[in-house]
Amino acid sequence: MKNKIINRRNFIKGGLGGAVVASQLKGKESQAAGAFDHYPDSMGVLVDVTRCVGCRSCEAACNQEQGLPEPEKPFNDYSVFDEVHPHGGHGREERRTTEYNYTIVNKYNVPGVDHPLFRKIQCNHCLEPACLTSCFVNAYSKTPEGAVVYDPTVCVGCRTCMIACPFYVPTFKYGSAFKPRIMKCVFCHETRLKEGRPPACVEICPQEALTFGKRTDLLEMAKSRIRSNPDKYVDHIYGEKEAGGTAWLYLSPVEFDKVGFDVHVPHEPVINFVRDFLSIVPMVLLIWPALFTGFHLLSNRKDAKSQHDEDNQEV
Amino acid sequence: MKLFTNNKQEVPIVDHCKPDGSKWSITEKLLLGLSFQDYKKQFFRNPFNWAFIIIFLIGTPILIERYLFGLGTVTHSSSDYPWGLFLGFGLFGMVPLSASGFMLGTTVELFGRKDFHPIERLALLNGLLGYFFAVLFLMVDLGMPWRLPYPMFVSLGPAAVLFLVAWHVATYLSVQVAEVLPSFFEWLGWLKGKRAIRSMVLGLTVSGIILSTLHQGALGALFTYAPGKLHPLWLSANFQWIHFFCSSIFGGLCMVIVVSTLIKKFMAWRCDDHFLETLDNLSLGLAKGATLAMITYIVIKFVAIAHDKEWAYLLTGWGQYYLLEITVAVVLPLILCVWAIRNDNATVVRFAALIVVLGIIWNRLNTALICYNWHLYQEIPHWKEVAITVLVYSSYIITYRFILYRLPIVYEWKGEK
Amino acid sequence: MSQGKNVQRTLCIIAVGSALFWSGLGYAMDASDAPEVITMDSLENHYDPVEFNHLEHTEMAACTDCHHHTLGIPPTNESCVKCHENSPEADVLSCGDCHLTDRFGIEALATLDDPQLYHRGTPGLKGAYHLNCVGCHQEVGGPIGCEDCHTMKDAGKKMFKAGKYAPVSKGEKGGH
Amino acid sequence: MKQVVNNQKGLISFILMVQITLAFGMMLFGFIFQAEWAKNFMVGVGMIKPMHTQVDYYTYIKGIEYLMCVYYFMTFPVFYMFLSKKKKK
Repeated sequence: MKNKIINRRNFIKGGLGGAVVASQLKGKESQAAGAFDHYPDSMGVLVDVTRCVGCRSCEAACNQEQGLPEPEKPFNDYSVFDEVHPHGGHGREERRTTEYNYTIVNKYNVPGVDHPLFRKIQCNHCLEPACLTSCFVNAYSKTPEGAVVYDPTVCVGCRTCMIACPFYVPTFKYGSAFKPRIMKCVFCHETRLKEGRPPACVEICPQEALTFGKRTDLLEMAKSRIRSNPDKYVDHIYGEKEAGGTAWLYLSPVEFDKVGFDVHVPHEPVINFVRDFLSIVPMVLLIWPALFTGFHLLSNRKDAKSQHDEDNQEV
Repeated sequence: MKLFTNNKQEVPIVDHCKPDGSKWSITEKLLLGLSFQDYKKQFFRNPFNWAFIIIFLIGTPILIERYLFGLGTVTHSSSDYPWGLFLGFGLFGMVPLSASGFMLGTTVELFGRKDFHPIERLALLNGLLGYFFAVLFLMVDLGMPWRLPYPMFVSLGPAAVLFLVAWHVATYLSVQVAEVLPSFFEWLGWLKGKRAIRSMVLGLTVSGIILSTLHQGALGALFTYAPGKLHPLWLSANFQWIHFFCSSIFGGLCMVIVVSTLIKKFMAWRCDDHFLETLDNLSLGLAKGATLAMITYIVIKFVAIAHDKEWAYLLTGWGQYYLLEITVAVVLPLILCVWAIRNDNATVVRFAALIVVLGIIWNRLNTALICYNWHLYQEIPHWKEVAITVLVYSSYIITYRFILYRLPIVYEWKGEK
Repeated sequence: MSQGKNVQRTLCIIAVGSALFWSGLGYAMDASDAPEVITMDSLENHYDPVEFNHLEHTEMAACTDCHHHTLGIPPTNESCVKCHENSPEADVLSCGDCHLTDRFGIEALATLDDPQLYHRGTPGLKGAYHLNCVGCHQEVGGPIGCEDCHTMKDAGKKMFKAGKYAPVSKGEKGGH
Repeated sequence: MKQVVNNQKGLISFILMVQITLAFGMMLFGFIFQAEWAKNFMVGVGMIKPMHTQVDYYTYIKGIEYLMCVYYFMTFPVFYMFLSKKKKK
């Protein structure tokens, strides 16, 4: 990719008119078609639900790596899987990511499967992040390494990102009056990913239920796992298309909704749903002034006429 | 208020000059020509004020609690339901009811329908206050309200719908302030300022239309971020913005009818004869406009269902709830309005307008709260959240009343204009 | 599994990954040639080393259950047979020779850039152990809890907030 | 008095119109003749730059669109005023 950029810049600097036009058109073509390359070398994680044994090591490692608050129970206390989590009479029963933990493992007893299945939840680091596109202060950014990171210094706390995230990932520090912020998994970007190292959860995972690598490699690996063990896996890679594709990918032995995945997440980026309105905006801004001034001139024809007769200088 | 209605000679100020020819001072104008003692007396005689006092006594400590200990202590907002009553009611509910400003501004200033002039200022004020208090609700809900100017000057995210909302609210609020200023300048006696605003009136009105279109629309478009979360019947990715815009048209018009009715009932002493005499006809006129928007709205709501091929949802419980909303909040008042307009019955129009106003709030609450996360669970707002909402809304009513008592909104200024 | 009871440490204890030891062997092996006990210490950051009783396991499982094709015994798995039907005994035998300790290190990930590479999904050493061991233990009813095999070190307890690091207060969980 | 003000307004709007025309003219000239500075300008304001994600692309195009809108917003009243003035016969 870097070569591409340099080439393009060289073209421009070279001052060859034809080359400029060509590169412009090329860029325009690919972008107009919506074919963005999504940082082809960006990293991801393949989560294999068949491998996870629910040891909660990832939760512990994440807590330590990110310096998150002390948990309610030790991470080797497995009673949390059977806890019901009512939020003062309301709220969902299943455990989810909160402002105290970026990642959570949940247990699912699926009928027909003789052992429980476990599913890890954290930010999926979308290729076209909905949180990013919904943020009116650009607090989010997608790094070339693949992480979706958040900048608390500009965040206003409007929580639209939480509305927009199709995976219900970002959480907000509701308990803080003066320093609230969004809390969500950042792929260990600052401490690890930037240097090419896997996030803490991947590194600690004993079962290698989490495989770290280039997203393109992971997709290939996932496909080959499905191909070589068709009885073991459902033929679907969750995250390949969901929400326009995510850096974190999942393989499951059972239908994904049985292990807590939202299978209704649209298979296109969230921005596609907002695009229609966004394209209307400049049209309204640019057409309305002349249109309504025109209406005014038309509907006040009589006034204008009499005024014209009196003195054509006054408007 | 009894003081005003009982003693006719103490009819409040409508002129710069007292009956004896000397000028009213600003303090006297603020106290409506009463002594401080008399003003206090009439204040405590009003039972509404006692209700407000109780609301403030309960609400203020809770509001302080919210700013000292965080949103978590007073709301049930959560990771699943980031937005609660403050935005669901305060922002999404109040803004469409404030579309009146641009509607009547357009009618009178742009299309030159001077016959709507008596109610124009009320509509403009209604718009201004609605938006202003929607922003206050936002300030209660924002995690870091002190960073409100960030999207404008510090870190810009122009692809976000909320970016548009922020800019449009900010600019439209300024436009509306400018639109209401002439009545303030009349009251103050600063005619130069009024003339300056009058010279810009066309520009202000056109900006008003642009900003309203986009702003009402943008509030709807905010929900297109949640295609998997909001029930499909309440969400149309393509038409959501126009649904919100269209419903705000009849919402705003009906809000003016409701407010003017309340003014006629409780504040008749403040209105001049012209306002009182024309009000019935004007209400019918406004309702006529509203019915056009309502019938359009019903059709485009169903076009949206056709567009997304969601007919099957109508057979579910959610579908029945949806049909109930449409029937009660739009179809019923539409029928009432049509009958009333044909029979010149302002009373029925007013009743229908009340249904519409409540219906708009119902629709926005449905969209923002009730049908949001429809496949998860239902959230019930914290009682403290309700208390703060009532508190802010009470401040809205009090401010509204305060201005109506004084500025020439529902009466003509008798002094020089 | 009562490992450590009748362990005789007469044979040298080999840390997994020491290819040196095995590289000189040029003859077919059987179970008796294998080490009795293997110490596994790749999780030494958080856990004490595990003494794996190799001898005991040779009585319970076939060699190929763990050493896929490295012993020269033809594989049975369909997809392996395609290439490895006639594969001779491998030069290397220990798990760590193929399964990398630093599976997700920059160098290891760079090897995936080679389009010729077939075994792209080879798990790392830790993954290979656990997938194999836990998988089998689940089937035969062996111990599967983490601390059934691993004793947590202080650092581990610190990370898991266990033992003396266990949370005292109930945390600062609000209603959300 | 009012006449003078109107004349001044007319002058200001005329100057503005000239400036805008000049600016557009310069741009057109630059683009048509593939001038080096036109390319530099386009690179400088980010009209030519690689994009990896649709969301970044939208942030970028929306930014430019809205700037154009704001610019037009400031121009339109001037244009309208300019249009509404007739030369005194």
